[in-house]
Amino acid sequence: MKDTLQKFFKIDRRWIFLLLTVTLFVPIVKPIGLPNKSISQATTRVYQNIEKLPAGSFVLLSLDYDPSTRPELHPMAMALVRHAFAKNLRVGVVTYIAGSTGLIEELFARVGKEYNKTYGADYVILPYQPNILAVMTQMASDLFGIYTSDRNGAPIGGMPVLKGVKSYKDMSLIVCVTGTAILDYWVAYVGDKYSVPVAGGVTAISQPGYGPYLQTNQLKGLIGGMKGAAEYESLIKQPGKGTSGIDALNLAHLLVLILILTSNIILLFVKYF
Amino acid sequence: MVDTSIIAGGWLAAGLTIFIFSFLYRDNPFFKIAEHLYLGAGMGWLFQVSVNSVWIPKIWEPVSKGELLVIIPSVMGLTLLTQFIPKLSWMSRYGFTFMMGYGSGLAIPAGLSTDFMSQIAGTIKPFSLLASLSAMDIFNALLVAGGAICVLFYFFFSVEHKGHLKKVSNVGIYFLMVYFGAAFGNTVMARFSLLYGRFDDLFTFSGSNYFYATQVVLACMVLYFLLHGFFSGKKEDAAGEEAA
Amino acid sequence: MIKHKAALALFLSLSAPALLFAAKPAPEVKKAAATPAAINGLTAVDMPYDAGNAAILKWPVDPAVAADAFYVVYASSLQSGGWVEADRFAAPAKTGKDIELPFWAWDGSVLEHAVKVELNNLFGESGKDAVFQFRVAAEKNKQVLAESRAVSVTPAGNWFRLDRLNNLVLLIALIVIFFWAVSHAKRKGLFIRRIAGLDAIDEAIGRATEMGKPIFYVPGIGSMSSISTIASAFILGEVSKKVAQYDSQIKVPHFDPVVMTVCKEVVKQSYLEAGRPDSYREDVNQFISADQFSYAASVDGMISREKPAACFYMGHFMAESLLLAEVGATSGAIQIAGTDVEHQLPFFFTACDYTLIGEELYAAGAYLSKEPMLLSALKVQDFGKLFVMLSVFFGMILVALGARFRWDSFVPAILNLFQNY
Amino acid sequence: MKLIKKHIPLAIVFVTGVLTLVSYYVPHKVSVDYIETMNKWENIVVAFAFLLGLISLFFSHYHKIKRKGDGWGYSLFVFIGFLAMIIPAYTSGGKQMVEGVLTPLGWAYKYIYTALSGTMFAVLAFYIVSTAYRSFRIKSPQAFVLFVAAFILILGKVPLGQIIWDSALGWTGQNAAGVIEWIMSVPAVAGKRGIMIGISIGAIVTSLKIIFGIEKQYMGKD
Repeated sequence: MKDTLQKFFKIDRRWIFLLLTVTLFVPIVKPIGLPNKSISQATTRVYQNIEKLPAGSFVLLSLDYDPSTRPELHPMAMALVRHAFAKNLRVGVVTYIAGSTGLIEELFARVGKEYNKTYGADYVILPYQPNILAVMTQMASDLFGIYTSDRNGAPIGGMPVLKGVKSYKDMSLIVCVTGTAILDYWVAYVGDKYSVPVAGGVTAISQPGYGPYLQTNQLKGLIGGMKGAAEYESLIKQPGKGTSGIDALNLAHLLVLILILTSNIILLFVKYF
Repeated sequence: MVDTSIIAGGWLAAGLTIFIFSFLYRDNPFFKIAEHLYLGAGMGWLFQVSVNSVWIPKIWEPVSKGELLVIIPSVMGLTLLTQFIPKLSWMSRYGFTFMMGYGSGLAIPAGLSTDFMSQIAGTIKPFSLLASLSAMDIFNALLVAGGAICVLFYFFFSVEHKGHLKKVSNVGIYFLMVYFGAAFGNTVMARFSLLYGRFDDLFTFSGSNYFYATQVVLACMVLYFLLHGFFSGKKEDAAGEEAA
Repeated sequence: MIKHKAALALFLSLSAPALLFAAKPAPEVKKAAATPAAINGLTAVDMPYDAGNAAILKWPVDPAVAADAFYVVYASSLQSGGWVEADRFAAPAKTGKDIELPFWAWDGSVLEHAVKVELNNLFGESGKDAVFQFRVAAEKNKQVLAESRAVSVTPAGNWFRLDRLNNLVLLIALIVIFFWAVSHAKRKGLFIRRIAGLDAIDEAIGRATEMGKPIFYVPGIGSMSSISTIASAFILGEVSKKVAQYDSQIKVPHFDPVVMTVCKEVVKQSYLEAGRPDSYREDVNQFISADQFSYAASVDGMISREKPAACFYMGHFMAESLLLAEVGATSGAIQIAGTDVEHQLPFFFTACDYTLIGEELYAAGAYLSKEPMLLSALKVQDFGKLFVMLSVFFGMILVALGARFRWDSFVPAILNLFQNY
Repeated sequence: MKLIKKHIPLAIVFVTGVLTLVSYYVPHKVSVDYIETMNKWENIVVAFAFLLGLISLFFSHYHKIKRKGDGWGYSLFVFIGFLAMIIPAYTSGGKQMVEGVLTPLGWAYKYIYTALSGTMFAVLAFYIVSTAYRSFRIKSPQAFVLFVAAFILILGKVPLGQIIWDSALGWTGQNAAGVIEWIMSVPAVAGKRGIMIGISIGAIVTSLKIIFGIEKQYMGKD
């Protein structure tokens, strides 16, 4: 008996790999359809901050993530843009990560079409800038001082989307979606300094670190990880990759727990019987 | 609708993804190819970023405009490369010491302010709002402060941890464990999200508009392993697993 | 937070009469618009502790100005004309208390308005002796209620950030203690308590000798400039000394060529000190790969093939911690890990028999080598921790007492001490 | 010779270190200009430091190919991968997308680099699962606490887990999301703070040692 259990313990780990593949791949092909139940307060706060803006307000999105965090952050960004477009807000996009430009193009090519939005009138994508702090400080006085053209070199001066938008004073909200420390910069160098509301979207790994900012309201809300993306999608009632992602993760999470429990129960058994 | 470059891209991406996953079964030439490609492509990507965002705008353009000051750091940078010539490798110290000096000078005040004073301030600040706190809030604030003190004491090396002091440092360990547990749980979610992202892409590439790229590549891999197993016999197979 | 609240409360009470005033009949307002009243006592001074591109305007709080009125600040870089709107805020806002400076550097009062104007945002970079003009107006419903005369100031760059004095004092204290500890350590030695994990190291080496199997010492993927790698090199010295004494075998796979050259010296020296230079072989230290995943995969392969009796993972580790420790655990080795990368510690802790957490790794290096420099660094670290523990403990009590008994200027003063500016 | 080889480098570390340190406390324009120049310089030196890694990678694989060492064929793919990024980058002038159409660089990035780097890290998910089964041992009370915290976090983050929580522990009146929020904002913060402060003082002291030239192992031996 003991020996059989021991053997079970030393199982070829490729069986475990296979098990994970199945539990994660099957729900992608055939979603379980468990609704995302809880919605955290932090995510709701982001939603409310956008919801309360009047149509035509200008929102600045700082989308700073690259493909390595795409599964978590892309759905968030997409949900945010959808929400902004549905509310007829004007959207400006900046980025400080070289790898994110392709993802931004992809996002707006898709969502822009869904909502019939015109580039230049409803949204604008500004080019990548490497020096974060210099740009952030400059935008406090005059954003045209650093951004003269969009990412394709077209002049942004006459674009209707930027009409009457010159500095942070003319922006209603800044949302930064990132897996890096750039959100900290927005909070410390822009939000606190020029009193613009700043909200964020971050990966599950960095989420715990922002608790203090949320508590002090330096952050007006936070979307965390794929769970946060799913929550936001259910808030705007447009299930997307976040919702299907969290659905697919259901079984995999359970698998981890079952495996930890099994191995420890076997261990107890081997030890005491 | 879907043009050729996208289909070709889909096939390439599906292939490379499956090649790397195939390592989970066992080491094989396809994984090795993908791994070496990754090494080269990663370096290539970084190289083009540094050419386009540093060398051209920060060195080439200023120099051609006559701003010659940037030559100093460029020379210091070049000295780093003497590492490859043992006789001259001492020259690389000029570059290294500059980087270390700059980094240390920056790290000291920043560390003092963000990781040191702000953390003290963050721990005691809740108590200044005592009047508006609920009993639970006060309990939490005390727990954070007490926990942090115990953890710090666990790392205190100047006194022997005996008797009551031992108890304090033991309490510290438990706070550390809760933090580790939380970090573990979050990492599980983050890694699974990544894996989900890759699987989701594979699922996309398995569609008819990509001419079933995923299925075809996967079938080829399985066929390869079957043939390989058949020709090289069972023995090697068992040895291969643990190396994976 | 509390000071904002206090300021707000004060203002609400101050502006209450003003509200009544504002409800007066319309002709009054019209009259005011025709000949705006004066705002007296406006002064402009250079903003202290900055690079010389901001000014501070001060004028007394006037309870007669309605709470729903606005103050508008105008600035100009010319002798006359060229006015630009620099700021606009609700009349009760922005008093001396709202300027974010600590008590030792700024004496803010709720009885006067204080507005910081960033001149480079308005006029770009200015010359050395540029003079700026300011005036302030109170407005309500686009009608000017009151206006000040223009004042001027030449902003200047300052040489010391007095607001960062707390940071500087702490730094100086650290440096003084460091040099005291260095001299003390050289003369008398310093006491460091024994670290629990170190017994496990001896035990692991002993076991490896009995079993006649090798020991793996993995120094991680850090470069020679990270503290964890430095500490790891010292621990390697002690481990290899014991290995040489017991005549056991050790293998050190490397990620970084510089770390490898340092470790070669360290191991050679240890064999020499143990009196067995003859048993030292060059292939103890091997270079594996400078790529994270290839390194992890190769080391995994070595571990599962050679089934070592003990594995040490000491230094800087990222994602490979999981890959290494899992294979080591399944191959049945005693595993001892140590790293200062917080988010990798859970994996080491679950899969290894003993884990040196964060600073314990530094301390282990110091304890084993008895190197005065390492010992004194550890002393400074202890001093820092002691400082934090005491500050938190007493700060907590004082702030709580202050909040309970409403010592209104005492609580912000304590919080100021630990604030960054 | 000792002067050029040793003393001047140590002087460089001391001077740049102290000046950079002091600039934090000096707000004057001189110090702002200094630190801006240093930022630029550092950026440039680091770009060369990257070359160090690149060249050593090329060297080792070049030698492997030249010697026809074990698996030298694979080494060719390092160069192929490098060229697969560099050539499109050159032809596209560093742009990834022009007027909504992927440039060759954008294509290479999306289908080669993303696929490879994303998958490399996704593989870790498998190892987490196998670690969970094969080496997550509750062998001490501490490990048990770690286990409980991890368990709650893994369970409570997904809807299915929340359903299980509600049916098993619903009677306590606490929901999973609330408990997770409490763990994250109270005990985990205490743990993190303690470990973070300790490590950061360690870093500060090491930086001091580097500036004062006491710690100089990074320079290699004479």
